[in-house]
Amino acid sequence: MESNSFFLMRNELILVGIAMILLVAEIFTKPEKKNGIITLAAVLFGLATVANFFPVPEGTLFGGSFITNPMTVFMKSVLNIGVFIVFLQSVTWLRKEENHGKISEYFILVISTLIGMNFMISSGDFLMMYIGLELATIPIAALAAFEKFHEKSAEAGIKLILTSALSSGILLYGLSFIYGTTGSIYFVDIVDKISSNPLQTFGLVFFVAGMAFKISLVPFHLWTADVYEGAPINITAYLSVVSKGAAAFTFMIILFRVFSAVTEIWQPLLYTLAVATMTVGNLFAIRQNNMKRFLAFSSIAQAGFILLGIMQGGELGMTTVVYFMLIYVFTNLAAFGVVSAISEATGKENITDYNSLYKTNPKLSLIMLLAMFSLAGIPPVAGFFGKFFLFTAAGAKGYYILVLIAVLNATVSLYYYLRVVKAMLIDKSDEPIGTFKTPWAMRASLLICVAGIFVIGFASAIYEYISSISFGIN
Amino acid sequence: MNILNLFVIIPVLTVLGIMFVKDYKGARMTAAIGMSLQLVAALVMTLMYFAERKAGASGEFLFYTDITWFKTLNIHYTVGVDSIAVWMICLASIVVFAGIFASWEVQYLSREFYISLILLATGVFGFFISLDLFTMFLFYELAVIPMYLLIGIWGSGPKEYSAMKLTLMLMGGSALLVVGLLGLYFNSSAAGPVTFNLLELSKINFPMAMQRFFFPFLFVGFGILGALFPLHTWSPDGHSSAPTAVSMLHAGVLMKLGGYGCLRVAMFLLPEAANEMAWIFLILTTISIVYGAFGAIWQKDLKYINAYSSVSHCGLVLFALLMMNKTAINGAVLQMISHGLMTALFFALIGMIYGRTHTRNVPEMGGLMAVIPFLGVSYVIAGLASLGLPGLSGFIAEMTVFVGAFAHTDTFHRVITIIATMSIVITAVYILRVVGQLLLGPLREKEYLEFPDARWYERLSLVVLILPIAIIGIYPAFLSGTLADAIVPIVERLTAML
Amino acid sequence: MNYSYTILILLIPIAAFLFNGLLGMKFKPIVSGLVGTIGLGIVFLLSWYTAWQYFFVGGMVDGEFPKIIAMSMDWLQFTDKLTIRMGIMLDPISVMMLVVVSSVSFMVHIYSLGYMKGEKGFERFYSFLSLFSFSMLGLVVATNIFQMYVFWELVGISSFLLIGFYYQKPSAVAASKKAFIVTRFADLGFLIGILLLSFFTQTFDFTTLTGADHSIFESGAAKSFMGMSVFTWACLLIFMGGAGKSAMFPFHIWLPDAMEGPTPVSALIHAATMVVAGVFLVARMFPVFFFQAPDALEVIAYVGGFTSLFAAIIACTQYDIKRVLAFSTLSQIGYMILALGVSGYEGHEGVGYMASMFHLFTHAFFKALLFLGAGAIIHAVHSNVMQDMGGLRKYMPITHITFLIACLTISGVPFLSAFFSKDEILVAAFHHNKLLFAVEYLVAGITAFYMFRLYFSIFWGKDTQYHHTPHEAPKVMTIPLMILAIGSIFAGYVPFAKLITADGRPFESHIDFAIAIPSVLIGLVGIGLAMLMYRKETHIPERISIALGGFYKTVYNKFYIDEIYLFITKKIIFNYISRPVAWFDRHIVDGTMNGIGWITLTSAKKIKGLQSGYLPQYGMVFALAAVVFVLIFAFLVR
Amino acid sequence: MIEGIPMTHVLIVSAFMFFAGICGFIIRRNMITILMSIELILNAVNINLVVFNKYLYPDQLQGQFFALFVVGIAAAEASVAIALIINIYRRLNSINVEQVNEMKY
Repeated sequence: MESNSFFLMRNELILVGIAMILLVAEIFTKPEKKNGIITLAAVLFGLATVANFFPVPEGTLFGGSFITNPMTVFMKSVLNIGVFIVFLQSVTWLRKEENHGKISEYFILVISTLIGMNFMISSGDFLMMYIGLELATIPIAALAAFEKFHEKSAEAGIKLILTSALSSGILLYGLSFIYGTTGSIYFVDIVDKISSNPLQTFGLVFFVAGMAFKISLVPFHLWTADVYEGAPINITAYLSVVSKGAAAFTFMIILFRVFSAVTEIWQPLLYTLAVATMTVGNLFAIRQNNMKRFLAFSSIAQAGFILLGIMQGGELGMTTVVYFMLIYVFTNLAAFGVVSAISEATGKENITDYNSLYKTNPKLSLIMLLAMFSLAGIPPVAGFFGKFFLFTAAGAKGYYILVLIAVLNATVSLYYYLRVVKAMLIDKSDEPIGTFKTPWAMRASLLICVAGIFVIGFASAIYEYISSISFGIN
Repeated sequence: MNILNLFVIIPVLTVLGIMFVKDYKGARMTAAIGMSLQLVAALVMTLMYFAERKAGASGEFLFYTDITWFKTLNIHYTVGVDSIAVWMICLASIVVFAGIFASWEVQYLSREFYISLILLATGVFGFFISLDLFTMFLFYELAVIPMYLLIGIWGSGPKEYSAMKLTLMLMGGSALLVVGLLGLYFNSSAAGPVTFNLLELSKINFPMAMQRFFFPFLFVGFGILGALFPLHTWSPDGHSSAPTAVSMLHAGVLMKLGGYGCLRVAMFLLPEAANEMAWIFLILTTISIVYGAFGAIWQKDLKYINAYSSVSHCGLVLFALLMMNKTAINGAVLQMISHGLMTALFFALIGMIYGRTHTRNVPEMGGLMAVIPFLGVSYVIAGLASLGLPGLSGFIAEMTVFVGAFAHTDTFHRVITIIATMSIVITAVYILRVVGQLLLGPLREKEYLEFPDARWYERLSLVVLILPIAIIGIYPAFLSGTLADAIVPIVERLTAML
Repeated sequence: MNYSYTILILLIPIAAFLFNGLLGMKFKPIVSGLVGTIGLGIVFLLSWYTAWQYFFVGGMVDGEFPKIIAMSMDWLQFTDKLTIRMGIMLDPISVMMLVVVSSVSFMVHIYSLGYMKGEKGFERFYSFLSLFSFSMLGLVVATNIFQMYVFWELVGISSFLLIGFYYQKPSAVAASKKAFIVTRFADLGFLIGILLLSFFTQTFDFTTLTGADHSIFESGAAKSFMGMSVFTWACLLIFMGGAGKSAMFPFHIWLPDAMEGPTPVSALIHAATMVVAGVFLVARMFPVFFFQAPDALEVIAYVGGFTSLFAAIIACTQYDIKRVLAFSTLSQIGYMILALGVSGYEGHEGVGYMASMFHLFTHAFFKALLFLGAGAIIHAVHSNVMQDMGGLRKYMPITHITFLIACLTISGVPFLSAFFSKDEILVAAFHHNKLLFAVEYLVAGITAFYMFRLYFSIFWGKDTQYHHTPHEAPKVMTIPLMILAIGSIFAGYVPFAKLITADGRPFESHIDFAIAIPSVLIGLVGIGLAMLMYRKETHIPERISIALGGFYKTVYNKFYIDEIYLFITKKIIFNYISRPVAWFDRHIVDGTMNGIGWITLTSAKKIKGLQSGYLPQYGMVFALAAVVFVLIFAFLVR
Repeated sequence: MIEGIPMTHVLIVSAFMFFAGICGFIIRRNMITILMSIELILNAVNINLVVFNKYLYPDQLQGQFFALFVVGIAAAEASVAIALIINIYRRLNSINVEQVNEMKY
């Protein structure tokens, strides 16, 4: 195949390139100059993010194991944006003394996981998918244990690596049966051979379980809270937005592409998972006091909503899911940004520490307020649109009861999102968090997030674009 | 440029304006100016509307504008008003205007206060003007959420609890609504693009099974906001904890969203199911009418008394709607407006009295009439309006409702109507009880003598509310005569299949 | 004949009300007093002029007095057919009522200038008076039943305001509340009655309802509910409203307490005008009652008869002079109601109707006179309990004379006004129902007795020592007394049978001496007894009361009706309905809502074990879930 | 390939390995052992892939390649895991998984 067709994997190549550059830079910069790497990485990555918005021809590589189409490109852009924001938010944290030696590791690891995710998304066969998956998982374990002198961080790392290994084992076991029954690992070949015989169902369910682990759907979610709590905040943000998003996209694409023949099996399966995920996620989130853990469970609940879109199985479903993820990136990162800003400045991470935050840091708490409302799906912020369209997708399938359950869950979730609002605006505190100045990078990231939260909802053009490039089951 | 857009634009601009002022003086001034403009716009719009009607403008909704928003989902920004909406908008702008002045003294986080208040107003106005169910729902939720902050931050008593309860219950209501709306949306056309547009939906005859399934969702969903028994309990706590202006707005306007929605969406779009299930909800509303009134008798807290009487009066609104004839629905609309005005007046007065006595517990007060005659007299007027004294709006509304409700020939409707009429006596009981204990009788405390009577802004907000009450009461024709163009199509659709 | 000027009769008082209510406190009190009085003076003249025009200039059209709609405007349209109109209807009774109301009201206005002098809230008093006059006049000229209801309520509220005029006096507040709520409850019946009637006849207008064409009633005539025809129900319910305003048993309880109001108010509202609204209502609807609901008419007759006896008995035992008068009012209104109940329609059959109106007319004068006189006395003695009085005839001669005239009149002494009217009533009763006749005959005697009990113990009896000697009331108060005295002497010579009859056609009426003489005699007996017992200070009353023992006590406590009401309201409604409702709402309904929240939170606590933080358990859950799902979806679901 | 061994037997073996691995993960307390049982699972997978390939689709090699990749990745995984375990050991002086539950609920 001619060389310029590598252009199809533009984003991946660019990312690899950045990783390399950083590696080299790491070697040739003096220890006291390391902070420069942060800027370098941020700038390079920003460029990459922008670059990926340029259109790409459709096509496949490596005999169909790598697929590129506008949708995958857009999904990658969504992830890029998320990662870029995360980078901006992690500047202060990286400048700390204890991380000084590990700056470039951080970037390289994150970028390599991102590469893995990109491959997952554009994968055309299960092998590519699996490699991407692992590439997207293993470095994260290292990242989770990044602050290796903190017990919690270490614990998070070990929990993540072991459980993910287990999950990938189970997933593989399922895939082995898919292969055995269909005789191929290529999506295009498998799709015709899929029927609802027990062995394939077995494979399907194990596959779903493995992906559910990544998206952290109940009951495969147990690692989530611990890892989120233990890992450094920015890693948590990365996990909860980017890695979850990538997994969701892949999951959706494969369900649509490969298992389109057996919707009558995986739709009820997802139905069950969705109900369980939303309910359990909410019930756990209600009780949390640690902000990170709280957001972990809230993100679990959100994952449950995503399933509503996936289940629809058509263009509408994909559109709503991608749209929701896009909004979710901005919203959730806004929340995490505030948390990390406060945590960097004061080391406080509990909801009760936020009491009367509005007095001292009105701007931060307003951003938090917006994020919370957007997560809860309150107009006029974008979250409302995202959620409502997901419900629409489910409604299109006639799952009205599911929609009812979902919306009631949304009401419950409103309860704990409002708890945060209450803490910041209503509750009085004896020693409130003092007024502090957030560094420029954090401001920039938060600004982007707020802009996103406000704009995406009203700008129907975005939605229209997504729906124009999205595809459903045949 | 469609005048209706003003009702969204003005509040938004006001909010932006408030963001850039320094102190509470600037904030309240900005808010006052904005809402005065709003009031003017509302009156102008009303005049224009009836001018066009007189000029022979046909079509259910005037000032109709339709802008495509989400093309693939066929979601539009569609606005238009009929006479009900027009009057509702007038009501809303009057109450908001009065509310701003009633909360003139708010200084703690005043900018935030006015911003959330006006956001709430935005939601209300948007709800009344929009004809696309999606935007309608958007504005509906927009109206509900600021309540949490307003009650939670500036409220009194167990404010966090009440605010949370109110928000969650109303959101639970909107949960039902989502299901109902989606049901309408996806059943709106077997082939071709589905739609949220009220007008197009109102042309469709939905299959009976679908109606049976979705009508309860829609009716109860809106009914919660209309304080439908037994889902009314957010109302007493919410109102009693809310700051003055918020109780005014909420009882005066927001609760009307419920009735309006029930009429405009639930009943209008799903007529057969409405006819079929009316009896269930009629029983419920009858209960809330009498039950609310009895509940009010026992209360000691002024706001609780009023909250329960609101339950009773709003129950009457739904009750009248479900009677499904021209007169009754006419009465329902009148009742919405009249109750909106007088309950706002009540809450304004309660706030002002509370500001002086620092208690809302009736037995702890007495003889206030002697020291604050203006407030006292206004309170008596409000009370008389609410017990249906001729010459004030309440009488007009209630009589229309009863006459309309009585036009049903079967015993069931007769009996519940008579039960409902009982409420006017019970109302008299608790109103006079309060007036007697609170205002009349010997002066209870010495320090009452220092109380100042109503200040100018207080007088303004009271007069703004009293005037329409009196005008409607003295010359009702100008209001009740103009609703036909909105009600006739609804009634025709409701009675088409009978 | 153009009567459009009659609109002024309504406009002037309401204007006075608005002026005094909004601007009154800006001026000196006397200003508002004069505004009100002069306004009412004009109304007074207009009313008499109208009466003159109507009866003697306009006169009869083909043998009967026409119902003239002087003006009418649509006010509120319910349906195509049912519309409330605000208008003025002139027919014999409404014109007669115009005269009565405006005259008494005018007198009271003048009188109050003296009586209320220096009172706090003078202008408020006058604005309320004007409001009342407006509502009452509007009531009597109502063209349709709903307009009547509207003004009916307004009358009620102005009575409420006036009773509670001394709003810092708890007893006054309580009384006003009681009055309003009791009448309000009765009005509920009125309203439902209107709804019933209007639904079946599809009209509110009196002209249609009472017209000769009875076809409108056909739709409902067949229908019956619990054995009574719809219209019987409607009429009874409407009468319930009337009974409430006219304080018929069992709604009488508010009237005695209403005496907490200033005395002129009692004279105006609770003697002459408002309390006869019930009578007026029945008279107004008389054809409907007579043709559609004769059994309702029967009920009315008995209610009237019973009330008059009942009230008369209580009156004998009261010591508060205003209460005595109040009870006498009850019993006199009982007379009128009864007269209507026993009346026929055609020609001399309708004598009851005529008599009732006649008595209403005369009663207005002498009862107003009595109250105003009582007012003068209270003004002088600063007490309204008999025991504090006695021998006042020396101090206040004019009051004495006028009061005596009034007492004689009410006792039916020949050639004073009430003699004629009462005689007619007795005649009507006699021809209709002997039992009721006997009752009324007895009541005539009792009336004479308690009135003179009152008279003697005030003006004669013991010579009380007053710490400051009572003085005669000022001119402004005595002049109305005299005018009313003249009225109550000569009102009887108005030829009512020629003017105001059931079917609007005059008939010959003549004193029936067979009934008149005995009634006069029993009246004289009553007077004699009273003179015996109270002329000088004696111990007869005590002995009698002791002799009667329990009965006396019961009567003195007004047969404990109030207590029964109190029991019903306080105990039943408050404790056994309202309180449980409140409790239910807080604990059951609200409890459920909170319960849902509680369940959510506790379940959240319960399931926290799932997240044990213990790695193998995570793995187990993971694997088990996967396997279970496989089992379900590979083997169950298909 | 060995003659006479039906595919099902091999599959049963791999299934046993798989569930052994699962049980090991659940029962064992020593992290290294847990890691080993994961390896067990992965090897079960490998057997599956290879067997399927060999018995059913002898004319292609997808399964075997897949197996190779799995082996490789398993190695990477193991290395990272062990590094983390060592890290844990430094913190807690123990690699007993029961001690690693500071974060819960």
